[in-house]
Amino acid sequence: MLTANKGSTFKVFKQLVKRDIRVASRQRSDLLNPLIFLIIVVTLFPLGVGPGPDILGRIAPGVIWVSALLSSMLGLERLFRDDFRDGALEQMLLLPVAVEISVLAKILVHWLLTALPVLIITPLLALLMNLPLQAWGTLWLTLFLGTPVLSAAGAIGVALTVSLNKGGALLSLLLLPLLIPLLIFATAAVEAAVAGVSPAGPLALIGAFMVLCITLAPFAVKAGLRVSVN
Amino acid sequence: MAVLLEANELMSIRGERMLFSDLQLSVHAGEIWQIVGPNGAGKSSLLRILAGLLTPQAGSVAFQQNPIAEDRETFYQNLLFIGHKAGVKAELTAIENLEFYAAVQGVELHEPPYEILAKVGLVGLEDIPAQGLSAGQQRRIALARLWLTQAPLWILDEPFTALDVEGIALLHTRFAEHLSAGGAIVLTSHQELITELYQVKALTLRYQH
Amino acid sequence: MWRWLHPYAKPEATFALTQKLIPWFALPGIILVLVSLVWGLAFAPPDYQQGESYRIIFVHVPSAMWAMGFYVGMAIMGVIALVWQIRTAELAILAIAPVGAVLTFISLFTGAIWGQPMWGTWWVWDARLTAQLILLFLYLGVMALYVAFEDERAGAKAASILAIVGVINIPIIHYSVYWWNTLHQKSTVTRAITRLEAPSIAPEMLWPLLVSILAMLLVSIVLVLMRLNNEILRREIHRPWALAELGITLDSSAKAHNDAEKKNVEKKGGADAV
Amino acid sequence: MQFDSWQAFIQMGGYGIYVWSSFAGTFLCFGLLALESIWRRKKLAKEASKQAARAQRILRARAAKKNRI
Repeated sequence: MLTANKGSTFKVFKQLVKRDIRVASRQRSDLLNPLIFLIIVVTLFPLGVGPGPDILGRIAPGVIWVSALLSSMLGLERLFRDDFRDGALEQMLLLPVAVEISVLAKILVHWLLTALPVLIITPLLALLMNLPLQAWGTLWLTLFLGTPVLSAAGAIGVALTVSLNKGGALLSLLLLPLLIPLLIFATAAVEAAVAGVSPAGPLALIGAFMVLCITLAPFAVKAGLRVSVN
Repeated sequence: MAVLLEANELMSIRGERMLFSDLQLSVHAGEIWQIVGPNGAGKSSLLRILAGLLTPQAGSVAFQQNPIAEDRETFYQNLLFIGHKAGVKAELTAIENLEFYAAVQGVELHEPPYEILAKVGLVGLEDIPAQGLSAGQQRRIALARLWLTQAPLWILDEPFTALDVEGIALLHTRFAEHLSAGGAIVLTSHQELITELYQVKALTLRYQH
Repeated sequence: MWRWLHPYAKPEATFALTQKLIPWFALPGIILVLVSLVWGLAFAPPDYQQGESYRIIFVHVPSAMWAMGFYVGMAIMGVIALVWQIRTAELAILAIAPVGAVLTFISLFTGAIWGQPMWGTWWVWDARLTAQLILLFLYLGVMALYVAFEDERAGAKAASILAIVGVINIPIIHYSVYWWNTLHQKSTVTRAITRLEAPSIAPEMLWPLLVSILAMLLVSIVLVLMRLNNEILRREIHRPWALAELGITLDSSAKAHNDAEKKNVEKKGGADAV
Repeated sequence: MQFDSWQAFIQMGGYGIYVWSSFAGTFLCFGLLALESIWRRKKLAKEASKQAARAQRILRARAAKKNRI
């Protein structure tokens, strides 16, 4: 007798995460490129503006965050592109759970794969840019709170452009203006820490922005994916 | 027999071209429907509308009398859709691919599905990444899901492409099994389905200029 | 409640309506433009601090205001296009976006010109100007996404989603940019422009400003309606009514041909089950 | 009237170039938008007439064919 397939929401979430991590672990080079890009861009700044520690320390928060934004644009496409090409995206929309849940799983995996390495090398970036030691913790916190925004908001952009042949440049055009608040709050927090003021205010704002993005983005992503798989 | 899937007054427009309008289809349990028509007539679009991947310009699709747009989760618990693109991850092995689909559909696998993979002719290729396999072999991985699923409704886009004679015969047997168990199938195929195992119903779409 | 709107889901009905509406917006629009020009340029008193240069306000403020307003309008059209799948709303996005982008551009352009005598430089990272610049990027994004799709309706839907996401984000962007501006403010000179728009603005300046705001709205609406009509005609160019609007009179034989073709399509449209 | 002479009106207390250029720029932008709309409409009309001519040709060809038979 045929009966409906029953999959619990949590199980599907877990399976998606497991599969995506497994897939990513077999194409490692792709994964490392944005990270290397980030380090190279941050290295370029001292070469461009001069190695004076005072200048570097002053522009460090902005440079690190702008570089992080740009490098995240490089890796974003992989969020849905391969799945779109091989049909796994379609199958994801046909899973017996709310699409938003699957989207959250994709966002989580993307965060784990792209943001965690950045969080690990943050001290290196701070060191390269001569960021005063008292601001290191705040820089790390802004990245910790801000990178989920990149993954979640990025997912919206990728969902909208994944079916296009040349979606890459368009993706940055769509996303970067939307991410300006994140850049502003994050650099403000680090600058406050450098100045010895409490960065709690801007950090709370980043947190709020993150919560907003994570709760609302899956709905927009779902709508975008439905347009794209047409 | 009970009506599983019912399409009402479907209309689809792609770009500026009307593919079909006022299309009616009711799929009963135990029935297999073949969508016939030339390239560009809208066969794939129709399947995607039936699966809820595409929104029709007019009309609605209901599964067991419930419009699918209202309760997608129940519908997808009962549906197996294999489209043009098979949904097989190239970095994963055949077994890993199948295990994933089994798990998300709530089918318990107690051991690696060697037997099923043997059935679709993938003996010895079970644990190498799918990117090392040919297109036809990758397609077979996707089709192996037919032996894993408990879903009563199957929607299959060109399941016979890239299959050899043996594979086709095997698929026919599986279809017959599914139909006699009270399942239903909607599929597209360029070839006529020649088999004595079951009666095929056809829905013809014409190319519209 | 929505029933009266429903006929306008049909492009033909919308076309007829907008065609009728255009003169009703255009005529008062032109009159108000003339009034605001004469009043604002010649009769309004000079500002006691900025002298005559403040008169740029009569184009700067209206354009900045409606740049934002039209973005919201575009997002509303996006909601209508997504929820009710109304084609005219999809076309409206395509009609509003360029007008809104031009309004944004005007506000940036006049802001820069105003900046030169006031701040001694063409560009200052004033909060208002920065927010407008970001708004321009948002407009460009929506337009770029719309035309990137081969299937125009998919493009319209994608652009709708982006416009809605943008409209949710705009308040946050605005807040963050203003906050950023106060953090980094080194001099009070950038406040000069803002001061004029404070509620304390003299009525002799406020009234012509209000007139110019209304004038720009009317003129912009006329431009949007003209574009909308063009888009409708472009989409419907195969229909007899659109041909008639474009000044093509089908002679009877051609008309018969057209009718025959139409019937053919309808007949063929049905798929028959065997 | 705030100005004593045309000269003063044009000069705008020394700010003439700024005031007039921003007004001129604004009008230019709106003018271009309007012109573009009108031009688009004309192009559409041209396209429509081409299409009508095409339909007529098809019709004539079809009629000729019928007569031959």
